[in-house]
Amino acid sequence: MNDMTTFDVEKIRKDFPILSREIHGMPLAFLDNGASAQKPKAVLDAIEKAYDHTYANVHRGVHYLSQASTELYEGARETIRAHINAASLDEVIFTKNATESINLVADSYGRANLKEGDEILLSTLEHHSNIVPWQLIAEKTGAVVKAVPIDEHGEFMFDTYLEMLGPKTKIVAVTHISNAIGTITPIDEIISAAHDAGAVVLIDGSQAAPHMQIDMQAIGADFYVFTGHKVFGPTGIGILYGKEELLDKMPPYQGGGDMIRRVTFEKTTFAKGHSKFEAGTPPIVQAIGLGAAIDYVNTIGFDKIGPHEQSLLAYATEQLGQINSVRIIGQAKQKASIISFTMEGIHPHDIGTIVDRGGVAIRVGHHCAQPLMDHFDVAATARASFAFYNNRADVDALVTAVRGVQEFFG
Amino acid sequence: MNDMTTFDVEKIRKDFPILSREIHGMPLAFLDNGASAQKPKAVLDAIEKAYDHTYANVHRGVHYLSQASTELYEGARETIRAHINAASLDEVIFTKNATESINLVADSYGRANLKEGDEILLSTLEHHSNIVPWQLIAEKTGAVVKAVPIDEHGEFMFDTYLEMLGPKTKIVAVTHISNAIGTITPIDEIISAAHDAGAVVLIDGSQAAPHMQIDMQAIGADFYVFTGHKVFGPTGIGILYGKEELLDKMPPYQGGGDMIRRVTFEKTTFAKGHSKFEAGTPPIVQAIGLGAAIDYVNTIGFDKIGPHEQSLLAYATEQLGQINSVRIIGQAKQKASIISFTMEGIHPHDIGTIVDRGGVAIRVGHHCAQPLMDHFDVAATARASFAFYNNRADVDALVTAVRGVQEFFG
Amino acid sequence: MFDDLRELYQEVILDHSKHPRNFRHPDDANHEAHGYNPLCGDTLNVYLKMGHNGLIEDAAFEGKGCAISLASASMMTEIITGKTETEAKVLFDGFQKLVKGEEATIDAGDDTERLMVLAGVKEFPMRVKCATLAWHAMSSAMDGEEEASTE
Amino acid sequence: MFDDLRELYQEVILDHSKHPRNFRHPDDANHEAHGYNPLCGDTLNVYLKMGHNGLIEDAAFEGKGCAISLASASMMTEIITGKTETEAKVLFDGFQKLVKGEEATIDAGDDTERLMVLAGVKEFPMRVKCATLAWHAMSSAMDGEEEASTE
Ligand SMILES: Cc1ncc(COP(=O)(O)O)c(C=O)c1O
Ligand SMILES: Cc1ncc(COP(=O)(O)O)c(C=O)c1O
Repeated sequence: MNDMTTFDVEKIRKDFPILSREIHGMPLAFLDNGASAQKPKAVLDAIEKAYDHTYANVHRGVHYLSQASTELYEGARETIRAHINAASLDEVIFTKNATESINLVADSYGRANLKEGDEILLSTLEHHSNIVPWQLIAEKTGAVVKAVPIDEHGEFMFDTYLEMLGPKTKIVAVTHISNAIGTITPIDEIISAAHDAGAVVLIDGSQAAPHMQIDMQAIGADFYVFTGHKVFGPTGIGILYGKEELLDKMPPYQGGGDMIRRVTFEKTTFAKGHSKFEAGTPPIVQAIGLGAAIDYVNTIGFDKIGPHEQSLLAYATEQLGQINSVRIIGQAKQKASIISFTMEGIHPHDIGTIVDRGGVAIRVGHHCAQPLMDHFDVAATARASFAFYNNRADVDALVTAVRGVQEFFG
Repeated sequence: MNDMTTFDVEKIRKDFPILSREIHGMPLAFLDNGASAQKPKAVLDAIEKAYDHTYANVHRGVHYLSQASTELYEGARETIRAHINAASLDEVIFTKNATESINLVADSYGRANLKEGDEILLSTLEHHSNIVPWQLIAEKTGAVVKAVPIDEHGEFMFDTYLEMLGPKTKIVAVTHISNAIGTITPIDEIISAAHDAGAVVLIDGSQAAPHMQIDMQAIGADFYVFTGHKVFGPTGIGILYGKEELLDKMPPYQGGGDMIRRVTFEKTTFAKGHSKFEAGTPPIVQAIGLGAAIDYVNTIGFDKIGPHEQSLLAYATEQLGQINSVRIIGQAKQKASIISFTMEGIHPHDIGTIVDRGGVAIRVGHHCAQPLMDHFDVAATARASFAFYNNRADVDALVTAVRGVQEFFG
Repeated sequence: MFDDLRELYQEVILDHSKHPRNFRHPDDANHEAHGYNPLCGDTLNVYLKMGHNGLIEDAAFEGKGCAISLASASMMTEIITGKTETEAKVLFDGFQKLVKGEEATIDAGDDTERLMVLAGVKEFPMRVKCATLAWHAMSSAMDGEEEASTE
Repeated sequence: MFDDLRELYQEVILDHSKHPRNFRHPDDANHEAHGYNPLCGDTLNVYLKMGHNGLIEDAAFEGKGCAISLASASMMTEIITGKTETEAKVLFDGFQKLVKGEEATIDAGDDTERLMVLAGVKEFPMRVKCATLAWHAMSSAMDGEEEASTE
C-alpha cells in the first residue's frame, strides 16, 4: 500500500521492533499512540549505548565518563532547542513528563504572580494534567479557574474566549491538540488575544509534538510543554519551554543538588538558567533517548508525516462512518489523527476488550478528560490515535474489529 | 584475587558491560559510585524488553500491551515493597529521583503540618537535596531549619541532637549515610528520640540503599527515600516510602492524570494510596528497570556485599594513608565504602584530572554537601566510592594514580 | 478471534447486560451506596432493603456500565436477595477471589453455577474492577458508607 | 599516562600556580569583583586599579583554586596590566574561544605565546571554567558588578 510517493511507511515500520509482534495470534495494530507511542530502534540503541558505553552522573565530574555523559545529555538539550526553535538552551528545561512541566509553571509562576480573584483560563478540551495543577495553585492563592467552552463539534469557542478574557486574566493555559477528540485549537489567535489582555500563555503541546513541527518563535507562547514518551522517546522525560525573561524571574520549584549556586544553612542562592529548575540527578539517559527520538523523526520530516496521518484520519473516519452504530465524538474542522467514537448500546470497555482480540490496541475510557466527556454526556469513548508508522492495514484491522463488535453484540 | 569465598567479584564484573572499557588506554577503575552506579546487563535487557516487547502506557488500558506493561510496572512496585519490607504497596511511591521524594514530603507534609516557629532538624552531613527542600518550605511556612553538628571525625553529634530536640521540632530529616565522607548515622537512636519528641522522621537513604539491606519495619522511619540510579537501576526513577497513615492524610503534591478520582471544574477529588502522589505518566520503564536492578542485587545478597565493600574500604584507607600528602576527610567509626581525601598543596580538581588519565574515575568537588565542606574548611575534596563490583585492582589503580599526582606536582 | 471472548461474554452475561434484573430504585430501600470506577468513569447505585437479623429483603441497582459490570450487578441483586448480610459478604469475598484468579472455583451452594459464569473475567485483569463494582457498592451500602470505588 | 597531561600542565602553568604573581589586595584598587565557580566551590577576588581612558594600571587577585585557575589568574594579571579596558575584553573574548576550542589560536600580539600556554585546556572541557574564572571576575569588576560566576 503506497501511502505516499516519498514516504515509505512499510520501511519505517521496520524501525519499530514492536510493530512486528502478534497479539492473540493477530498482527498488532497499535492505535493507542495518543496514550504513548512506540520507540524506534535508534532510541533503544541510544539508551543502551548511554548505559553500557558512557554512563556516569553528569555535571560536576572531571573524569572521562562523566564528561562524555554530560556532553550527550547537554547535546540532547541542544537537539531539542533546535527542533523547537527556542532562542536559547536556558529556555529548554528537562522535567519528568508534561504533567510536571505544567505543575512547575503553575506552582512557580503561579505562586509568584497570582492573587485572590485573579483568573486562570483553561478550556473544556483540557487533559486533567492541564486542569488539576491550576486548581491546586488556585486553591493556594485564591485565584479562580475558568473554562472556555467548546461547541457541539468539539471546537474551542473563540468568541466566548474573547468575552471571558479580561483584566483579571493572568494565565491562559490551553491545549494545542485535544488528546481525546483531536481538535486542533487556534493557538495563534488564542495567544495574541491573551497577550493583548496582559496574560501569559501556556500551551499544552503533548499531542501536538508527535504530529507537527512546533516552532517557538512562530508560536510565541510564554510556556510550551510536551512529554517524551509520546514523541517516540523514553518514559520519564518531559520538556518545559519557557521564555527566558519569565524563567529568570520565577522562584525555583524543587530544591536539591544541581540547582544551587551556594548552600549554607543561613542562606542558599540558586543557579541561573535551566539549572534552577532541574533539581537532583536529571533523567540523563531519558534525555539522551529523547534527543535520539527527535533526530529520528526529523529524518522523516513532519512535512511527510502530516499528509500521511491526515490521509489515515480521512480513511478511518470514512470507514468507521459506514458502520451504523458508530458515533464519532468530536468533528472539529482542524483535527489531528485521533478519532473518538462510541457505539450504540455497547460500552467502550467492551469494545476495547473485543477489538483487542483482533490485535487492535485502542484506548477506551475518559482519556483523562472528564470535563470533555461530561460535555458530550458520555462516561467514556473508544479512541483510535494514529502515528506516522500506522498504515491502511491498521485502519482496516480496526474497522474489521469494530464490525466484529457490532456483530458480537448484535 | 579472591576477595571472599562465596563472592566472586570477577564473575560479577562480567555482568557490567561498561567495566571492561578502557579509558585513555587504561582499564577503567570506576570509583564514582557515590554519584551514580553502573547497570548490570539484566537491567539493560529489562529496559530493552519493556520497550520492544510489551510497551504501552499503563493503567486505564484494556488492550494487551497496556495490560502487560501495567503488570510489569506494578510488579516492580511489589519487588521494591518486598525488598524494603514495606507494609503495603501503597507505601511505595515512584518519583523521578531522591530529590523529588524529599521535595514531595517537604511540600505536602510540610505545608499541611508546619507553622511559624516550628523546627526542622537536619544535620551538617546532609546532601543539598536534603537541605534546600526544607529551606524552601521553611520560607513558605515560617518554620526554622536547624542543623545538628558533627564532630571532627564526621560523626553525628547525638548528645547535641538530644538537646536540640524539643516540642517545636516537627520534622527530623537526616541522611542514613553521608555521600561525601561515608559516615553511617545512628538512625535507630535518631528515630526513636525524634518519635519520643513527637516529630516525624525522614531518612535519606540514597547512599544506604546501594550498600545495605534496608528494612522499613526494622528502621521505623516515617519516610525513607532513595534513588534508582545509585542502586544499579536507570536514571529518572526514585522511591519514596511513607507510612500509610501519614500518606493518607497528606494533600497531593503534583496534579494531573492518574492521581485523580473525578475531575470537574467545580470540584476535583483525588485517588487513594500511592496513586495520589503519582501524577502523569509515570517512569514506566524506569520502574521496571529498577525492579530488575533490585532483583539482580538480591541474587548476590547484601550479606556478601557488605563484607566485600568493607574489605575494599579498609584496604584503600590503609593504602592511601601511606601516601604522605594525603589527608582523609571523615573518619567515623561506622563508615560505608566511601573515602574523601585532600592532598597537601594540590587542588582536588587537579587530582581528578590527573587520575582520570590513569583510567580512575573519582569525583572531585563539594559533592553537593557545602555545609559539610565548610565544616572541614575545604572547598572541595576528592572522593573514591566503591560498589560491590569494585575489586582490589581498582584500589591499586587509585593508589598508583594518586602517587602519580604527588609525583607530578612534587 | 471470538473464542476467548465467548468465555468472557457468555450468553447469560449478554442477556443480563441487555436486560438487567432489578434495575430500579425501590422506595423502601433503607441502605444505598454509590459505586464509581475511576478507570472508566462508570457509576452505579446499589439499593438494599435490609430486614431483621441482617436479612436482605430486596436488592436493586441503577446506573451505567459495561456489559460485565451491568451483568454482574444484575446477577448480584438476584443472588443476594434472601441472604443475610454475612452470607452476602462471604459470597463477595469468594467472588472476588474467583474473578481475580486467586481461586479456581467458588463454593456458593446453589449460587455456584451462576457465579461461575463470570469466572472468565480472570483472563481479563483490566476488567476485574468492572465485575466487582456492584459488589463493592453492595458492601459499602451494608456498612453504611455512601461511596464505594474500585480503586 | 602523563603525556597529555604535560600539554595541560605545562611548566609555566605549574610555576604560576605554585608562585602566583600579583597575589595581593592593593589598597588603591578601585574596581573589584568576586569570582565563584559553583562546580568546585572555588572563589577568587580580582582587584583592578583603573586609570584614565580605561587604562588598567594595576591588576591583582587573591583566592583559592586549582592549578589551572590560579595560573590563569596569575598570568591574566600580568597580561592585562597596562592594557585598556577594551583591549582586556578583546583578549578575554579571544582567550575564551581558545580554551573552548572554538578557535585554534589567538592573535594577541606580544601576549600570544603566553596565552597559548593555556590552550591545552580545550582538551579538558570540564576545566574550561577553571581557566576562565579570573577573566570573568576581571570583566565583572570593570563593569562594576560585584559577582561573577562561571555558570
Ligand atoms: C545522600 C544523598 N541524598 C540525596 C541525593 C540526591 O539523589 P538524586 O540526585 O538522585 O535525587 C544524593 C545523590 O546525589 C545523595 O548522595
Ligand atoms: C493533552 C495532554 N496533556 C498532558 C498529558 C500528560 O502527559 P504525561 O502523562 O506524560 O505527563 C497528556 C497525556 O497523557 C495529554 O494527552
